[in-house]
Amino acid sequence: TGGGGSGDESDGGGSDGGKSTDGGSNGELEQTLNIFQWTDYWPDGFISGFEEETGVNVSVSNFASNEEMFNALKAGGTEQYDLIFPSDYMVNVMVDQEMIRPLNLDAIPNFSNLSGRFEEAPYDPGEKRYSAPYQWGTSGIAYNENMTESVDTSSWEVMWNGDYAGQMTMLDDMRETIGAALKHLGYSLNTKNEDEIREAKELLIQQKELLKTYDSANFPTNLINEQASPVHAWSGGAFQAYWETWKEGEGSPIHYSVPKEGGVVWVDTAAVTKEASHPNAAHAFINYFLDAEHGAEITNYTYYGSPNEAAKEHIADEILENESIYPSDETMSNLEFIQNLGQATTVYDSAWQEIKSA
Amino acid sequence: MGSDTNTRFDVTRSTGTLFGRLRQNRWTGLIVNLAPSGFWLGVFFLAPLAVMFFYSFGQRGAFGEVLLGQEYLGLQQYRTFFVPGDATVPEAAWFTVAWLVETLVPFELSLAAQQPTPFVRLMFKSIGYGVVATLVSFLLGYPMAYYIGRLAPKEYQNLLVVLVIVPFWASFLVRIYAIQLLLASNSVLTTALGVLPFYEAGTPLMNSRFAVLLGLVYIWVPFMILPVYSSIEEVDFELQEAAMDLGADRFEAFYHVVFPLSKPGVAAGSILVFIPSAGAYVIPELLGGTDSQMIGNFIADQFGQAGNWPLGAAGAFVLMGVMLLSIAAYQRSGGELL
Amino acid sequence: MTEYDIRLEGVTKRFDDVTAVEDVDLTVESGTFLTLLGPSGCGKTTLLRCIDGFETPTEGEVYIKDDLVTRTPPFERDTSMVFQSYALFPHMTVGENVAFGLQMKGIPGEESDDRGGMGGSLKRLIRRENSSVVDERVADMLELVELPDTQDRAIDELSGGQQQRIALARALVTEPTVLLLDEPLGALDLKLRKNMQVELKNLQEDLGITFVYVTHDQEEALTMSDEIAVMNDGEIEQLGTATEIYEEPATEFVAEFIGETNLIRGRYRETDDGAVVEREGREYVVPKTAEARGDVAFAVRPEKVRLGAEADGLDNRFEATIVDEIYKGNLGKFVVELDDGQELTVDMQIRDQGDYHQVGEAVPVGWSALNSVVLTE
Amino acid sequence: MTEYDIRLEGVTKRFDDVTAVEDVDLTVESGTFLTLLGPSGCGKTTLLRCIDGFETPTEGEVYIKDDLVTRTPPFERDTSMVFQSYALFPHMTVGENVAFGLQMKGIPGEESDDRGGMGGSLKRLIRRENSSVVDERVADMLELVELPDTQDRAIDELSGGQQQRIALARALVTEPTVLLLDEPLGALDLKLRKNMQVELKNLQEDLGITFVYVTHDQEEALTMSDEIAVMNDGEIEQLGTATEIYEEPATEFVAEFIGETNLIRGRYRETDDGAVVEREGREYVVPKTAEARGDVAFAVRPEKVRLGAEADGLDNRFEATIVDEIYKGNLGKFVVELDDGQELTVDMQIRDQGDYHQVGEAVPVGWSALNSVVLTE
Amino acid sequence: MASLRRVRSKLFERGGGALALQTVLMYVFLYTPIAVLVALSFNDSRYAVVWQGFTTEWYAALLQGQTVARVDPNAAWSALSHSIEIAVVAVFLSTIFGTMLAFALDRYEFPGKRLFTGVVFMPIIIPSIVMGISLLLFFNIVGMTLGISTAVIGHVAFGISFVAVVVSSRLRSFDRTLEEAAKDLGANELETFRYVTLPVIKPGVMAGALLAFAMSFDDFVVTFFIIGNDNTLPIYFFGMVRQGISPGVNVVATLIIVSTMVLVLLAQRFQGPTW
Ligand SMILES: Nc1ncnc2c1ncn2[C@@H]1O[C@H](COP(=O)(O)OP(=O)(O)OP(=O)(O)O)[C@@H](O)[C@H]1O
Ligand SMILES: Nc1ncnc2c1ncn2[C@@H]1O[C@H](COP(=O)(O)OP(=O)(O)OP(=O)(O)O)[C@@H](O)[C@H]1O
Ligand SMILES: NCCCCNCCCN
Ligand SMILES: [Mg+2]
Ligand SMILES: [Mg+2]
Repeated sequence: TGGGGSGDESDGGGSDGGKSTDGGSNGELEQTLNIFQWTDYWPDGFISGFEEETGVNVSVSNFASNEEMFNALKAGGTEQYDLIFPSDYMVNVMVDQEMIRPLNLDAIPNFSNLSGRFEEAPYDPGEKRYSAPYQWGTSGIAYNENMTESVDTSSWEVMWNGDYAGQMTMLDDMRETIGAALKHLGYSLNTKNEDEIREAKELLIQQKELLKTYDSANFPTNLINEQASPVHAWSGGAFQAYWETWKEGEGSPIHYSVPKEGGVVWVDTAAVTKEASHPNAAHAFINYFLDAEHGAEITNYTYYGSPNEAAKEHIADEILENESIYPSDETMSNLEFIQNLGQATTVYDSAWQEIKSA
Repeated sequence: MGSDTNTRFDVTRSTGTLFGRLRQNRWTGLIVNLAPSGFWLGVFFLAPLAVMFFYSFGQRGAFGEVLLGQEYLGLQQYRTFFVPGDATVPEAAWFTVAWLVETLVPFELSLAAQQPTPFVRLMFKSIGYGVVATLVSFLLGYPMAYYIGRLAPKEYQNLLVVLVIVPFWASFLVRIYAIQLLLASNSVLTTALGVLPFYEAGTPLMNSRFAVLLGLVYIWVPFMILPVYSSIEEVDFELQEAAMDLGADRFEAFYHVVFPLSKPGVAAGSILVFIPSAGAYVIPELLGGTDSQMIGNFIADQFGQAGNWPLGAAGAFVLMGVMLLSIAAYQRSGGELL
Repeated sequence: MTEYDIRLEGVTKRFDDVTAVEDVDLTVESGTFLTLLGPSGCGKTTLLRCIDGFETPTEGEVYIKDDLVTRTPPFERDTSMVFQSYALFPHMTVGENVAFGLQMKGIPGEESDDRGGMGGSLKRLIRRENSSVVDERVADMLELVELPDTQDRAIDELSGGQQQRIALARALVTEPTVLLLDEPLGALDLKLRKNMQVELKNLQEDLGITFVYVTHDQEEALTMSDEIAVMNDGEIEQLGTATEIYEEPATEFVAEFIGETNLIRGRYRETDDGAVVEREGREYVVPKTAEARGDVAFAVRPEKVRLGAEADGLDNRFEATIVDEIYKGNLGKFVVELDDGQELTVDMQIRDQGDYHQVGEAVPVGWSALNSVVLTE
Repeated sequence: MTEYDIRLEGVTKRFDDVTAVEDVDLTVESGTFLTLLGPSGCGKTTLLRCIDGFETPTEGEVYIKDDLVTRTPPFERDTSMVFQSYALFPHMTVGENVAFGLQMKGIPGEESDDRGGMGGSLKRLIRRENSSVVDERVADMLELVELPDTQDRAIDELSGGQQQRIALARALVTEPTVLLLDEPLGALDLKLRKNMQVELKNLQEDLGITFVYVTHDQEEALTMSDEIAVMNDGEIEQLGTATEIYEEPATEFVAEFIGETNLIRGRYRETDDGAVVEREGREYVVPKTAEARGDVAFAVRPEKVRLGAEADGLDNRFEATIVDEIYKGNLGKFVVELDDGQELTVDMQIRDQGDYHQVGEAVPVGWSALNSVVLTE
Repeated sequence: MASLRRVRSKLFERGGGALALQTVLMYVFLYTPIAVLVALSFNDSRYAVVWQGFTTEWYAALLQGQTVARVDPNAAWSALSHSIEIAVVAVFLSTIFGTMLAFALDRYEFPGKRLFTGVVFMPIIIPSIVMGISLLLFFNIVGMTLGISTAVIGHVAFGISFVAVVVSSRLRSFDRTLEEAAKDLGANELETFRYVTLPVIKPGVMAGALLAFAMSFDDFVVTFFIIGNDNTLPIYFFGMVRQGISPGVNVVATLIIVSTMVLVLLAQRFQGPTW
């Protein structure tokens, strides 16, 4: 299975270490490193590989949405964590809010492994780089045909289909889910038009009674266990479920695609917090995952796209060839990045609040 | 002070020394004993509540900043909480009352033009959860407590009580997780329940109001059983006999004597179940679906994803108000705290 | 037609390994004040509970009036119980406590003939209508126990003695055929207890109801009862009036349990003009007793023994020395040693100031044979 | 040098609004068994606590032997207390309970002269070394209270009476100058109580220690005490021996509180050969009493009144009728009504079987003036 | 005709059987989820809640320190050690402070006592979420870094209340004459406390401490808001549960539940009732 396979590779990664750290920096590595990461975003044993190689003691906490991460930092101070993994628009927000610091690219020699597309980043323009791309992917709809025959995922409409009442989930993520509704309505998911947002809100409130729950951490398991389908999903999560249930000759009952109206494309990145107390270890970690083999190891586990050009040779072919993971340019043109909307965020906030409370 | 240095350290004959006089002062013991807890509760309990209270008058910036300047302070969060859109306060009150009546009467009724805010509805929903969880716990717990306290063979009584307590000591989250396992589709339970005519085997019960209620009852029912048990056990058996002697049959003796006398236990149990149920956060988070979030989740959300601290603080104070009211009701009904 | 209120026939009650009551036959005539007297654990409460219906006898039958009630539940028996702990309902007012029985049984006299024959709710309806009747009866009852106008008081506002009265009122209001009282004064202090004894006795006489009264206090039994059943080990050892029990105890147990007594053991022997008990060469004159033979004991009460000049001329008269004395104000309690070492207790009422004996004093003692009893069991 | 163990000088104790003890002067000679007797709330416990040091008198001084101890804390006084509730330490064995006082005070006799002068830890060290001495003393003490070899028993394994003895042992082991006992037998049942009364009295006589004993049971007081202080409302009404208190009560309160009594009120008038009290035209002969004048009451005890022929020739003799009787086995209690309506209670010991009177019987009553007391207060 | 009531009474008497059955069902209700959890921890399936066969594979793997389906035993251990660390310190402080507090409330009358008593109760009765969040705001405003120490502070704040309530009830039934007896026998104030008062109320203090320990060890909500990036067992577990059912979680949950239940049963055995 996918999980097991990647675990083996991580041991390999650990054994030929050394090279990724000596690109070192102006500073000594600190003893410890506090990471704030999305749930389930690297293979079992990935951390121990880094720990063994560098002797740094890593502790990891998880979050399930950008907003959760952002507010946890706001509440507890950015010194709680050294290394965090905001998505695209959140990088922008956090730069604005002066919560993260520019990267010292000298300390990240593997930065050059990134493919050209990711060396530049619209959400992180400016002279200084604040973020190193980690994984990228899309948001769409996944289903398990064992649970719900064949589902027409060509339109977001399906998520409002009463036939699937009680078994659908939407991501527990403000921008993603309001975004999906906006897309369904034919609007931009970065709209600042309050009427459009209100319309989306109403649509989502209507949808609530059809949903099992809002969930962005559990949906892969739910797909596998046939507890939920169809679900609003991130590509990688869907494909984890896909490979988990894949059987020789039969294939997998899991399907994923992005509806024609379009969806989200996103990049999750790594950034070092403003008040990080272990910045050197944080940089070392970025360098570690940007290593070609380590990068591949991650993608082989998460089934999300890797921004790491050099990693490609180590990534399983079925991933590289999967159109849903590495979409065609045509599909890509339908997709939008979520953007930092500045003050307009509050409109989304209160809409989301009403949706959740309704 | 200590004019007689020889006796200064003689604790037992110390009337004249400073220490002695301190020791003799009737307030010294009080102050010494009270100081640490007083300090701790003052600084780490009351002060935080005060801070939160203060925050509840603030405003939120676009990215979750809390704006507490003079120009921002006001009742706007409470207004957001209680008053929908551009309605006036009396209107909001009317909407709330009307909505409550509409929801509570069994037939269709339409009284007010508008609904109260989602937050108000959420709050009442949470109270509803609390009330139902309390009722169910009572219905399930009372007969059991009665059995343990009055009917079970004396030598097993203690064991039976311990068996009620033991799960309480086992991790709360773990037990909620265990409930998740049970309620998942195709679990042991959902499969077994297929024998029921109206239920299709394997249909998940998770992420529903039912799941939340089950979780609440599962976790808190021991808090109903134990106080009821101890108050039933205290009822003098002779009272039941006296009632029967006076012509009450067994049922009447229970209804007129044993039950009224176990009421203090029922009241204590109810408050112990109601408060954590209505204020729940983890259980709806882990067992609930989109329709079964509670005020606790709302509050937590304001400090998590939603990042609206002032609104969260206001919500927390509203919830606290509900709790204090229910405790006042409890005390009014003769319950005692200490 | 019935002359008795209670009849027990061969009642035995066994719990697992204990026999609490053994083969008791007892007939209680209407209007009698019967006391069950005996040491702790002798089965008094169990016997009472057999009458009230809380226990079903293992063997034997219980009749109340002419009805066989052995298996009738307590709430259908025409008996009322007053509990030692009073068992007043703490959540009800005084008035509610007293009214309880009326409400449960229906108001006697009003609907006594269709007792139980009416549907519950209908009955309740009638009860409500009759609530003024109930109120009146409750008020009368409170008057009777000398606590008028206490209807609205809470139980815990009452003193022990007052609670006792309310318990009595509650039991009496249903006009039971028999009132059963299980050590009803046990929790009261001495003074109050004495007062309540008198009141209870008077009440019983006024009402003319049969009382079955349990106590282990012999003084109480002597003071109050028409008849006393002395129980021991589940059995009734003697049944009789206070005087019979005190003056003519049937067994050693009764003699020792009721009042104080001097027991002297020896060989019984009839003589020309009567009988004597011989002990260590000395002969004590005793009344001639049909069943007595061989080794017996005879009893003489401390107050029947005379000291000093008063002993002269009595058929038992001996030289003795005072070996101990206790001054009790109204009487002196003396322990005297006869010249053969036999010790006797003598109670001497101090009828004149200064009329007393000192330890060491030599003083003759004596008693009339008629004042002693030969015990054959 | 001292003849007294305790001396109270004008001790008054006020709590907020109540005066619990008022201006009490009292000297207790060494080796005396003194009983404080009085109704509930009269201040007995408070007075005892002033002696033991748990209360500091509002006014007045307390001396023990020759030391002024008014403000000395209890743990430095040479008194020991036996509590009504026993106050045995439930977490200690019997042995540990009894040893406690030794361990706290240091072993008397061993280090009595440097009491308090030694540092705490050093003191404790010595205690440990002397543990065999302690053990021995504890064993002796348990022997004394007739519970040998119970050292390792848990307190709750003991019956009430046994606990009482342990409490006594614990208090006595430190060899206090004075033993204070606050209703020590109050929680025991009647029989046990009587036995313990005797034992306590004997123990006190054997040890020769001063006992200050609190009770509200007059019989107990009469039986045990060398001296009785009758208290009322915080004051000592009378101090005297049992006989003095019973036969010569100083006040109405004392007369009524101790024993039963008949009180008759009237005008006191001296006559040629003595004195009389005049009431409704009738003259009762009473002893001539120096302080008496005007309206007085005189008391005559029920057992001092004679019925029937015995009344003949007494200086007070009247025609009367029996209006009530209570049979008590050893005595009959009669209520008689004199021809002028005055009621008297008469206790007649039943010295011969059948010697009794029935209600309604006309029977003369009489008593000797010497057996009555004129009360001037 | 009297039979109606007699039948009802008989029924009610027989009802004992029904109550016994209901009681049994309640125990089934209380223990079934736990039993299912334990059973599934031996389920030979990476995901399903459906029984696939018996295996001890997950135990073996986890006990060897391997990560099983996102469940990293090392992280669990560190969370456990944090939990214990916090609970031990919090219980130590709250037991001392809470006991002193109980004394003050039992022995003294002072102005505002009722109000103060109310405050003592508040941490027990206000919803955890309110307490957690207010502490978060407070730490935030005074600039304290969230971590183990802030968690301890919070736990002491509610621990004090639990201890005080339990010890108070013990003190209420404490017979003050025991103290007088001790003083009478020559013990000064300190000795009286040391040798008599404390030992007698010790069961209450122990029960309070135990309760405070359980509350601290099991607390999720308050801790969640004030511990920053450190994990306690409940928080770690919450993270696991949020990611769905998995054998790793089953095993960890089983270990937690079985070990606490065994500990509690042992404690019951040796110490008497712990509630
Ligand atoms: N329910 C019962 N189960 C077993 N044994 C019992 C029961 N009730 C009474 N006994 C036993 O029966 C015997 C008689 O008890 P009972 O209560 O009738 O005595 P009693 O004369 O009322 O004593 P007391 O004066 O102490 O009240 C005792 O040995 C008692 O232990
Ligand atoms: N600590 C106190 N505070 C206020 N009043 C008190 C206190 N102790 C005693 N009193 C009052 O002082 C009076 C005498 O009380 P005390 O306990 O000495 O009586 P007592 O003779 O021992 O009574 P009893 O026989 O009931 O024990 C009573 O009115 C009592 O209420
Ligand atoms: N399991 C980790 C999933 C991470 C997905 N990140 C998506 C960010 C979308 N805005
Ligand atoms: Mg009995
Ligand atoms: Mg007293």
